[in-house]
Amino acid sequence: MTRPTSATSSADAPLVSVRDLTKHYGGGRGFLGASKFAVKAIDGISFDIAPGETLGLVGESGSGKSTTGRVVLQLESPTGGDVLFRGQSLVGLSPRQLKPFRREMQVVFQDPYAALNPRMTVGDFVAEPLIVHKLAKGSERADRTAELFRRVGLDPAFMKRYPHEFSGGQRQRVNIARAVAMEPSFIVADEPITALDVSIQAQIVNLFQDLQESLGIAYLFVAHDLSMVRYLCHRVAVMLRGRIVEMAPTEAIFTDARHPYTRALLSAIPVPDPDIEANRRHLAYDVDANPPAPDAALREVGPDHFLLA
Amino acid sequence: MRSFFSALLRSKAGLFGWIILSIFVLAALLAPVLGLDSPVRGSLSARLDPPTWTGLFSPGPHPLGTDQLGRDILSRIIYGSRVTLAVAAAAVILGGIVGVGLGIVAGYFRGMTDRILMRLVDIQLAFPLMLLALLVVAALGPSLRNIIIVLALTSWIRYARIIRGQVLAVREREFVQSARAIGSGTLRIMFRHILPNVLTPALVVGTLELARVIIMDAALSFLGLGVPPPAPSWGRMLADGRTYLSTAWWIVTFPGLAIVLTVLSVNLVGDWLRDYFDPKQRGLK
Amino acid sequence: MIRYLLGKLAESAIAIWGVVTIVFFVTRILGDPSALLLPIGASPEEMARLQADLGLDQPLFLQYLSYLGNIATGDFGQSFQFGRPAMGVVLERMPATMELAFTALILGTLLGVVAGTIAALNRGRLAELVVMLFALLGQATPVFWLGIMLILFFAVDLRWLPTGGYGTPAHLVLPAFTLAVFVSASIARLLRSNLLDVLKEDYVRTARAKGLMPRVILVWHVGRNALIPVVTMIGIIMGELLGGSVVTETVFSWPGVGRLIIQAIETKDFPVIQAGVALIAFIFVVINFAIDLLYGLLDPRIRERR
Amino acid sequence: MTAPLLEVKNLSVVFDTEGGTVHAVNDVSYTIEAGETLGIVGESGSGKSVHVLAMLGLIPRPPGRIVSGSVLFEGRDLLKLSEAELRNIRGGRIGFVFQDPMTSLNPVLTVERQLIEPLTRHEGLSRRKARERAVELLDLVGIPSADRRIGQYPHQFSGGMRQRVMIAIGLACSPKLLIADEATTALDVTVQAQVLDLVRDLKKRFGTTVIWITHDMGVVAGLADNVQVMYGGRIMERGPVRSIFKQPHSAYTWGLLRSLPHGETRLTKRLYQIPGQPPDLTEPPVGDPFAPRNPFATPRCFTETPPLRQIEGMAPGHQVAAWYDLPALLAAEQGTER
Repeated sequence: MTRPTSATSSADAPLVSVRDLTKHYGGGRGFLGASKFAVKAIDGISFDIAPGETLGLVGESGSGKSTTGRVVLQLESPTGGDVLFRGQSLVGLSPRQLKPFRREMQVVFQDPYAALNPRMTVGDFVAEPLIVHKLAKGSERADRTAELFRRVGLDPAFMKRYPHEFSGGQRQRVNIARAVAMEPSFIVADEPITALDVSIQAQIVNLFQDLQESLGIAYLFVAHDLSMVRYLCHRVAVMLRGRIVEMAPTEAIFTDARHPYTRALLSAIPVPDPDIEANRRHLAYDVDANPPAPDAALREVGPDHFLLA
Repeated sequence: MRSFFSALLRSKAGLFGWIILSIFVLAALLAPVLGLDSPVRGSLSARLDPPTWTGLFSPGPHPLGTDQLGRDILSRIIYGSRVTLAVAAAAVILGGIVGVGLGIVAGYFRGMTDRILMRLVDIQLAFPLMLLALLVVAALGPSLRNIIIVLALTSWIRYARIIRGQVLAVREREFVQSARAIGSGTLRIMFRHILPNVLTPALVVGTLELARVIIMDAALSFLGLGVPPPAPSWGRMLADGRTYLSTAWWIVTFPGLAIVLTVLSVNLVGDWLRDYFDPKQRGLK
Repeated sequence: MIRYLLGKLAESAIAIWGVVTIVFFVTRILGDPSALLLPIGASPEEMARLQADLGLDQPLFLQYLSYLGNIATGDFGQSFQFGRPAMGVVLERMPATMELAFTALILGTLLGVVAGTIAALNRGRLAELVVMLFALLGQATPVFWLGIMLILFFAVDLRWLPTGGYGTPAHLVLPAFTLAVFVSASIARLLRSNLLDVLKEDYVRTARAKGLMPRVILVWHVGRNALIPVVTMIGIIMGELLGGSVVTETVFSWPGVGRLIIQAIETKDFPVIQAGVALIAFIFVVINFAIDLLYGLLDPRIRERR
Repeated sequence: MTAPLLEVKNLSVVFDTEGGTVHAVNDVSYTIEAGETLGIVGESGSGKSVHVLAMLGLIPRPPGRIVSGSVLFEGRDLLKLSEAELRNIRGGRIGFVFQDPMTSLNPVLTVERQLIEPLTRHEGLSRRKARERAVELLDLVGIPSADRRIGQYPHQFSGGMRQRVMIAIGLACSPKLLIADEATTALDVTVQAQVLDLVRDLKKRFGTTVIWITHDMGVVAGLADNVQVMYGGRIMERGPVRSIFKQPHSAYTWGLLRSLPHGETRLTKRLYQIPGQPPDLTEPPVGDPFAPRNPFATPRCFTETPPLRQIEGMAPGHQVAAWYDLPALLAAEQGTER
């Protein structure tokens, strides 16, 4: 496995490209022919992710950030737009046609309790990708599974156990082991530390980093915790009501935020320092009064720094 | 398995249910070797003999008395349980396979498939089950096979509804999404990820249905639309005994008690299974 | 709310259509009634004429269409047995059936709600045990057997009440009580487990944190939420009472629609079977519609859905 | 010096489960002065919520059981009061705000009904008077057009607005003490910031004493006067907020603070991680509950439970339960690294 380990600049060919992606829910004809309102979960967003890069996707509940992750992976089909992986369009492919791409793109979910099949041993669960893609059989499969367990910091002796015997942090390690089983080049991490205890979060964040360094994985890191995003991501995209309102290299977002919503978001993060907190002013942003304009587009306002205007 | 038995020992009601049910099932299985009188051939000299233990005049060894044709009631109850339990179990399993299958299909594929299936369920639910059973048996004729089909017909809907609801919840669970993300096929997702997670509710529905079906089977027999004679059946024993209510109370009493005990034990086992499998109830008590 | 109602109304209409369709085709399998209607030894010509009169010579689908058209106006045809409109025959028997079903339902619901509440509030005490034992036995006992036993005891042995029949309040006591046992057992069990679930809800803790009196919490915060599923249960029970009327009315010689249907099946009186089953299903659908309405009133979240 | 508003002494709470007895709260003692805001920090299973709910009779019993202790509130021992007497205090002298405003409000009752309940119960107001007051309260917590919205049901409010309703209920009878249990955890950050601003403002205006229970060190830093860090059912460290954040003396507090990014980027350093898993409280570890995960643990930490003691040279009230001297150990470590 030799892949670029550090972030390459976005001038290189992107690993993942998202173009004008939209996802609307409802909107079809309801019962008795009444037409329902469409909810625009994603409303025309575009971004690229370079190999080995981490893009943070930040927003509040209902911003469409988690939906974006699922649509990028084609777990849900988009209403419009395109998702390209190594330049190939994924939209409209059949499950069979998607299968080779599945080896390359994986996912880690937020809730480590819901993400494990309670009726499967964790060993079988981690090994499932190897079975589905016929990558290893018999003792070789067991060996590779054990190796995966070690890689994520779990004792391979746990392989025969069921999920309910594990704590939240351990479960999330199991999920990560499954996600990296096929040595993917891209992982969507959907709020992977939000549901964990504070004393465990750093363990998982470090694990993500270690895996990126050793395997060169690119991440789409969906989160609402901006301080972790600052720590983990190369670039950050801020979502609001299904739109990306600002996207820039991490430091630019944190030191030179242009969009008022980004600023409001930044001002709201609680900082574990009483002196800073004592003099903080929270900026308010009334989304209902200032929703992202339908005709606005992302424009470059600085090096690699885009703003919806 | 050890936790299964230790959990059982801790629940008196569950234990009671399992024991009674086991006794009935064992008696039914072993009926031919128990040395019972014939359940179908009686002796006219022994008509309407009261149970031995009542101390009333009773020439023959009939612990629960005899009926109007001089047949031993205990023997008829035990042989009747063979028919009843077999019919009920077959109906519940048949209904379960159909209901769980359709429930999974509806819940997993959603959309049109789901809507059509659920409308069908709604229509059938608008039809009081007893009337439906009665009509269909009357139409097809009361044979063993038809009774099983009819009872299964009244049974599949509850499975389908509950399993569909469960599948709708399970398919949104992240491990199912994860299975799709690794490229698992639909069949693999259904059998490896969804089915194992809805089997427990299916089992619980199954016990509830078993209890209901036993009663309905008895009711059909009671109305003369059950498994045809000479096979002994609890429901028909009740119907026959009604005529002799004032002279021979035992004819109606004991088959009825057999129904109550069986249904009670099935219900207790069902309740216990639900508690046993419900992780919320385990650990916290 | 309007949208919710319209949706439910449409569902009800489809359900009724489904029921009458099933009834039509199932009764066709029952056999040819013309053989029964004619005296033995009737000629084939007479048979053919009767079949033509009854419309039985037409293709099944056309028969079905004219059947749908007729029943839309309440016309199920003439009863073969009584020689009068079938619906009229059924309607005459309906009051008896409804009288029994509603008496049992009201009695059983009251009993079940009280018993279930007592059980839930006395967790782990004797009262809970007694109620649960009663409820378990009540659910396990077939209504027809309980009926026979009660007749044996109160009518045959003690001679306090009539063994069967219809007319005086005394006639109503045994059948109504028998059914009420079944109704209250189901409701008591369901309500108890609902109450125990709701008592664990966060909003009950909030109510306790406000220092509210236990009675206020029970009635306003727990009771209302726990009763919502009971309302649904009442719909299911009503189905069992109406459908089960064929059995109960046989046990107690109660002259209602249930017994009429049994007689009609025995004599292959198609129009009466169709009218009886369709009417019971119709009443059941109407009751369920009313229950959906009640549901919407009890739970404000439902009103906005759909 | 007047008596403290609340004085908790040696409180222990257990839960009897099939898997054994869970020792949820172990020998917890502390005091709160009137007007103070105490932030109680800990992760799930630390006992931070349970001990507060337990002392007001709000945990289910069984399985919960208070094993020992006393809780003096305005001179009376809450643990010795009858349920009826406790009822008079809850919602009146002591108000509550719970975590999830979605599940903590009754879905089938209007906001009006739920808001006037404490007013009619404790203040004896008539329904009409109570309604007027309820509208004022909604106004106070920043709900626009309160007069109209009061008749709506909880599901018609957004998450943040619902939590404002919860706060209005908690403050309805002008309580001496307001207990907020993870009150902003379920909210988005910007909404959380607004709610925190609201609480700070209300505190300033009414001088309410507040217990703010949370897992978020950042929230505590901005809100609390004093902080109390709990782990494994025990208090690990407590004291004035600045003193705790500037120089933690418990390895757990130190680890928590170090494992959070402080605005640095990944290139600067790896995050410090606390090793291991939270303790299993059916078999509480002997000695210091954090010892198995503590790189600085001494042999004594595994055998003997450290008492909470005032740290010499630190702000008054800065107490720690530890057998080791963390600042000294850290200084030594830095010395060896150089």
